[in-house]
Amino acid sequence: MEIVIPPFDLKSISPIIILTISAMFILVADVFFRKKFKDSLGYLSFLIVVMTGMVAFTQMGKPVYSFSDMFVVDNFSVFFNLIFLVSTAITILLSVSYVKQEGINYGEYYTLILFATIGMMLMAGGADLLTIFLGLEIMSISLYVLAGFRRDCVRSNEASLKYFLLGAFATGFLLYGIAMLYGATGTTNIKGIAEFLANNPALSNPMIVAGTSLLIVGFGFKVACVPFHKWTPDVYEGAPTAITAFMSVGPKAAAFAAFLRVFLVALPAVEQKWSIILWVMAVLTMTVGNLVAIAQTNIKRMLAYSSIAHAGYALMAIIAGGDFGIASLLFYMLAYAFMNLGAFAVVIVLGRKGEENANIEDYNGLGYKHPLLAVTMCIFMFSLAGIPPMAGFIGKFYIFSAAIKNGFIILAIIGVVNSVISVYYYLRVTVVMYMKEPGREFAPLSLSPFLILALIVTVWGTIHLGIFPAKIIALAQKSTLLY
Amino acid sequence: MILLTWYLILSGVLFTIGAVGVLIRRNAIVIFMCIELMLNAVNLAFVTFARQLNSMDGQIFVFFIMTVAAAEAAVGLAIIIAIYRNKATVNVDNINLMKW
Amino acid sequence: MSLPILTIVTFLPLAGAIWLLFINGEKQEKIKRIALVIAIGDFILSLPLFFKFRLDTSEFQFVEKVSWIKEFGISYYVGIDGISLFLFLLTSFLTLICILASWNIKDRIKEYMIAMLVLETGMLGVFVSLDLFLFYVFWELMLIPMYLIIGVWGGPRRIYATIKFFIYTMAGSVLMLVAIIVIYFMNQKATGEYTFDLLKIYNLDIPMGAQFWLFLAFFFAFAIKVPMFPFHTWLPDAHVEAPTAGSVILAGVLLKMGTYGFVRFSLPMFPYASHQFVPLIAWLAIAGIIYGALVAMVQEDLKKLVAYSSVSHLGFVMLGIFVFNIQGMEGGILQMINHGLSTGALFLLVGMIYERRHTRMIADFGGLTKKMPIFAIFFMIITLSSIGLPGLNGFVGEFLVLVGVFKSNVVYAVLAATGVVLSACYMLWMFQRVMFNKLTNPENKKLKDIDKREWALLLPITILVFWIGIYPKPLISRMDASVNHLLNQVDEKYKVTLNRLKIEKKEVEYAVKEEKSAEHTIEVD
Amino acid sequence: MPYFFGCSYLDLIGYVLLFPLAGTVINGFLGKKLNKAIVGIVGCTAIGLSFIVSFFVFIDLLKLAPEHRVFEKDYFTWIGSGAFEAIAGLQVDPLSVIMILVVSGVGFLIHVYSVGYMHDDDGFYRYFTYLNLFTFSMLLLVLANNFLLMFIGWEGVGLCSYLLIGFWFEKKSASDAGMKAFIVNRVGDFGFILAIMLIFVTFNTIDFTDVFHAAPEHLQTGSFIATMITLLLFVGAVGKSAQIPLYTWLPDAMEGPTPVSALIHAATMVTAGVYMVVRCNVLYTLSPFSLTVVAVIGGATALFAATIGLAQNDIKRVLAYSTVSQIGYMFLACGVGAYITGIFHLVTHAFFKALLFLGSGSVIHGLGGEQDMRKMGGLKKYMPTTHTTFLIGTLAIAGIPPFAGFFSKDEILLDAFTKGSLLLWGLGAFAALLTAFYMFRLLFMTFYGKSNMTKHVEEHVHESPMSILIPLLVLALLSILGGFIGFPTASAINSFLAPVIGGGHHSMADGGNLHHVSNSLMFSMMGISTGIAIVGILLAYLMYIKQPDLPAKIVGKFKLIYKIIYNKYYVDEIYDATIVKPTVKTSFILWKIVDVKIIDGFVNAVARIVELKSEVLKLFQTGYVRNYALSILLGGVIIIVCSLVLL
Repeated sequence: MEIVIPPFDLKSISPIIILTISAMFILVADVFFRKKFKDSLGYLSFLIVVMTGMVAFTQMGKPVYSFSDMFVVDNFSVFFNLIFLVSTAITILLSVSYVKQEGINYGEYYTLILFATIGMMLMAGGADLLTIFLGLEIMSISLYVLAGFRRDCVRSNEASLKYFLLGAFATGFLLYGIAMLYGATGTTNIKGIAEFLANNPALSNPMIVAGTSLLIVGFGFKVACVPFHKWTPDVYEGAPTAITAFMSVGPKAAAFAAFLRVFLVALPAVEQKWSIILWVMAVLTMTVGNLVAIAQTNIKRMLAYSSIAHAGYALMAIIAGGDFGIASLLFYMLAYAFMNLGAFAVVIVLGRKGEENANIEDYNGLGYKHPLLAVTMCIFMFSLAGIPPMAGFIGKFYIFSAAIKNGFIILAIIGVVNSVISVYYYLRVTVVMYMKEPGREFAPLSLSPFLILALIVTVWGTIHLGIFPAKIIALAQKSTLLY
Repeated sequence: MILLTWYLILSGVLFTIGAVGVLIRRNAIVIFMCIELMLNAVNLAFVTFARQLNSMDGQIFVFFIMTVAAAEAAVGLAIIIAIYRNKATVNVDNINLMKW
Repeated sequence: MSLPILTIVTFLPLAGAIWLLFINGEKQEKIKRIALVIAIGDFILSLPLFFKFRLDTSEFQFVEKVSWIKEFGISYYVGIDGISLFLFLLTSFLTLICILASWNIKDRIKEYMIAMLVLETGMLGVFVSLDLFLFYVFWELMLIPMYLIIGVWGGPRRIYATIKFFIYTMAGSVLMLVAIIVIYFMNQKATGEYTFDLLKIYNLDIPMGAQFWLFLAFFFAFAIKVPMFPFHTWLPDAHVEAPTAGSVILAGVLLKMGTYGFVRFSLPMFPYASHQFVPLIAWLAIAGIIYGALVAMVQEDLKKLVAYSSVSHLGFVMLGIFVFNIQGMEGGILQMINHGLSTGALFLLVGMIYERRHTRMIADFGGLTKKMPIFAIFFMIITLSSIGLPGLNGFVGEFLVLVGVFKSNVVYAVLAATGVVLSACYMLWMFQRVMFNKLTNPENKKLKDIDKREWALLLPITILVFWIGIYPKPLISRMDASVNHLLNQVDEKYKVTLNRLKIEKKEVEYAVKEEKSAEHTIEVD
Repeated sequence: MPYFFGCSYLDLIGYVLLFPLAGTVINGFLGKKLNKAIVGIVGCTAIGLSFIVSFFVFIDLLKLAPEHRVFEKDYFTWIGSGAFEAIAGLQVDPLSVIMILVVSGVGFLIHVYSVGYMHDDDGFYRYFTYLNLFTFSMLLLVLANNFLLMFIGWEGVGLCSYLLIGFWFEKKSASDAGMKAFIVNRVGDFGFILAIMLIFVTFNTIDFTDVFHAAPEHLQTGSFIATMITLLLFVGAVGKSAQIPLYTWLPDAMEGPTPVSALIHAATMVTAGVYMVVRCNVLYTLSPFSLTVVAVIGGATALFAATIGLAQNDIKRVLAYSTVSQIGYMFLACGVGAYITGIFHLVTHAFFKALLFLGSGSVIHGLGGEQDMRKMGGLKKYMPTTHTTFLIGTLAIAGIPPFAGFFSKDEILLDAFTKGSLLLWGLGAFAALLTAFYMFRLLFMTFYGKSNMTKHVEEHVHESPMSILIPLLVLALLSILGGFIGFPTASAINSFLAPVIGGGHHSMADGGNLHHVSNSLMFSMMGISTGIAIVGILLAYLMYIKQPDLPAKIVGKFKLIYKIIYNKYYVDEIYDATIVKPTVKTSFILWKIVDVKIIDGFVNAVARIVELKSEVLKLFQTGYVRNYALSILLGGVIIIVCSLVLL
């Protein structure tokens, strides 16, 4: 007998390959670069990401399976890849000057970011629980390290420790869930599971139900929804700001990608159970996130809670499901990437070595010291609050529409009420910037051309998606077919 | 012949022990060990299922899990060392600068 | 209509704002001039709408339609009819006045003017948009500059006031958003077309139960904006803290959005629910009329007094709108404009003495007429117009509303008419305490009478006050077609629903009879 | 016959309004710059011209056949909304012509008088602006051809009276009085406006002619609608014409300059109510009940005000109360259906009351602003002309033949007796007695007896200048002759006004209202009323000339009654305690408690609750890894349990 090597098509994973190779190259190159040239690593990785983005974009079109149905390239994953790459690129832009200023200017930094990105792409494209698990781990492990990258800073250490322990803990649940599904269905392949459940009783099978619940725990942890959200504020606060920005966008999106694929493709049979659970979780997540954010004084922490709240909105999309739901999630994630990264960019611009100036009071009177920066911050805040004509509004509108279309009107109402609550703390930032007198002198801004570029890109994205979203929406609607 | 169910029960017990351990121990390393225990419980489950369904997927999965666990161990220990450097403790209850 | 006049008028201020962004904030004079020029230009450009407006059709005029977000069937769809025309003009007019009125603002003039112009775009947009989504966008957009104007250039408690204003309004409008989306999908189910096009949605026949909830959602959004008793408490705070121009815009235009919303959206989309809600709304409106007047009477702060008087006046408007007859409706619309003019002018006047004395407490004044005779004359005229003296604008609207109400329900009319007496009480009492009696307070001895700029502010308004009071025909005649059409539309749809109700009832009875007969037969054999 | 550019003078009716308006505008805008002489001339000519025009209009109207004496001229549609239409149009008919003649005529005299009287006031131009504006509004009121336009004039005169009462706005009492006048009038207008709406809803028009044509077909006599309309209209009349219960503003209105009191608060504005009732006589005739109400209110007011007049010491206030009481007479007349008599009395009253006020003004002027009669006396020798004219006026109002007041008042009493009831007649007669008494009391206290003036005043007291005296003389003349337009009975005024009564289409219904009264009764009536008057005069003579200490004695006897009367039955105080104060108190409660505490309190409470929740919830974020792990585990367990068991 001869061994049949299943066909595998490298083209389908070309972005991943590019990233992997270049990541390793940077890792090596780092050794040979002298300290003052380290920036070039940043530039390099930025270029790589952009390039990868182009390659990834070309993959739009009909779906391609490879590696014996372990990995799939469909518009859905491609769209998500673009989100990841956008957020990675912007993160790199934010980092270049930031790492210098924080004195953590090592090559691994970029390598790890790139690896994390690879992980995300695997998650988005994973057609098999195994692939998804791998991607998730690759991403997480890089993030554990990145969170603690400011080695000399206790908070940074604490952040990474907490993230690590809890992350691993949650992974345990995820895996146990996978195991149960495997046990019940005999396969870890998403389509396989779907087919099996289509032909066999699903709801009556406790193992499947329990497995599903455990998956919810695993993914719920990654997307930070209540009650698995508690790591978020601490980690976001402790981690280097650039990484916080990254974590709040890329990994969250990746987790959602996997979450959505697994639940809508593999487990539709169990929907009537998980949709109720997710319904409750979404409500809790939105409400807790928004409520607690009000009481925050540290802007990073506040944004952490706001990201929890946004996870809640995004969950609505999964619950709603259907083309509308999926497309809305895609759009929302992109919009969220722009506005959230932008907000963090402003935080970084105001930050100093040692003192991060991350207390909201530190923004008093910013509007008159640095009008342009303040305007930018306002744009992001209003966008996050979901006020037209910003991207955030269209995103929220899209998700609520999805929820309503599929009959979750109560959920939508809770959602909008929540966004009113959220207005309160987003406004507070604008209030202190414009309506309070400067408490103390502002140190000169640490504006590098890269940061400026980052700000421009994010502002452009936020406004453009707000005013001319048509193209992106069209793209998102083209990317709703899951395989 | 021992029923496969027993293996499953065992893995469940292991998992629980691990989880409880995470909750009750204070030493970061021990907590991490407990997590490893949980992962191994998962492995056991996978193997059992693989056996039951006599398919390879489960066992392959186990390999991956072990690898990942190793990687995690490396990173985790590094992190714990880093924190020990700064705080001279690995007691997670003393590590709560950031709260609320 | 080849020239996209509405778009130009609507977005010219925005363009001006962007222009201002790039001008050095030090050059205050220049900035002010530019802003003024923009406002004047905008107003002049908006005048053709009035003269070119066709009286013979109820169709929307100067319509422009461009697909905006095709995927959702959202289009940039604007146009005006006799209902929005005057609010549109009023907005461009008052913004011009406000920019002139803000001439003495010293700090952050640049940001101020930018906010003003953006605000204008937002407000104009609300009145012209014929696409629910577009409408909502403008509706929310206009919150931001207003929020800044109150919060940055306002009085001591400005932050509290502005946040209250923002969140209160927002809280109302998000429910409306949900309602809009629901309607959107209902329409899609009915026609298979995804669209926010208002005119298409007008034809949608919404089941009664749904109408109830949808109406309620819209009601909160609009009632808070109006503001109707008891949703009014944000208004006094906002008015007291806002800078003069802010108050003028707030009273002159923003409040009208609520009432306008009722006319443009609630009535034609939910005729049945509207009729069902008449008692509630009428009583709230009447409560507002009387309550607002009484509370205004005992205010010690001029701005608060005017604020509460607004609550009272808008009660009239609401009443007029919800009696579903032409006098009431036209009176209501006219009253929106009148209130915009007279209350706006009142805030201007209060602002003028505030600039001179830095107090708004009635007790600090008295006998000003001696020092500022011209001011006194204007103040008197505006006061009289706001208490609805025949021959001035206030009367025409108020009377038409009352006639309309009287036709549909005498009790409402009688109660509302008491507002006429009360308004005289609080306004004249205030006037006496401020302008008459001996000039005792030494502070007031050195007051200067109004200067040229202030003349320029008050004269146009006064002229309009007389014009509308003596010859309102040009306004009313432009409303006729649209209002008639609106009322018929509402009426027909209402009848349709009623008929359906009857039919259903019949069917039920029929079914019951069937059962009965069936039982009977059973008994038989 | 003289024609003006070939068109009949009736077409020029607009000018009657135009001239005063022009005067207002000129004085209003330029008055500050112009010097007083010009301002005065402008003011007077404006009214003078409009009087001349009115006169020619009157002539032209006479040329027409009695039943065709209605001329309407529409200018433009003022308000038109759906079926509702209010035309800006004027209507000339006997009634309005008489009114405009009186208004512009008396108005002109008073303008002339004012030039002298107000000469030293620095608000001179302001004064004439207001006065012209008033004349305009008053003329509009009487010329309007529909209810709403009439309402403009109605409120316009109210506004002017507000402005003129508060003319010396630095005096708190003055501005208070002005405000009181306006607000009380508003209460009346409240009724009026409702009436207009009811009329519109009933007849679907508010045009006089149409309404009065339609009324008899539409409504049968005594129908509820008719009663409602007329009563509501009457509420308006009561407010404007200061009848019970809304009369309190008129005495206070005396705070204004005396010529104003003469023109607005005696001759013209306050009689607008009577004019309106007569104008709507068709409607009133349809509702006997309302007529009774009108009559009773009128009679009661006549007596009530007269009693108050007994004990007042302020010369103008006495006249004010007499005005209230005289208007009472007019309503009494209307109430018994003798509309023409009402108008007749309105006219004569305009003459002699204007005369009296102007006379008192001359006195006050001479005494340098003194109004208290107790500080006067013996002025006869100082200001003879004033005295003579004043005497004539007093005789006229007291109803001594052949002065104007006699005829009209006598006719009213007669009608009250024949068409009304003995009670009404009694009211009127007794009021007449009192009138005669207190008017002569006034006369004696002012011009006769020994002087109670302070030395200082006594030195400066002087006869008034010509510009003041001439109007006095003219009015005196009118007060003497004015009565003869109503005498002998079935007289000029009756036949002239007849078409107006009963909408004109069943003419002469009321016209020769005295034919069926036997002459004997008529003359005996005359005798009685004259007798009553003389008794009153003698009483006054007895008490204030013969034994000046008598009044004190009487007062001593009836302390309580005197106190009550002296304090005008405490009506003001009662209103204040029952209406004004409670309203203000409630408003305060509404503001401080309902608005701030309850409604706003609720709003803020919501916000506070949210913040509180947030403070509490954030405490769950303990910072201990193990708690976090616990929450994950619990979350997981709960989910599993739920999904397995509950769902």
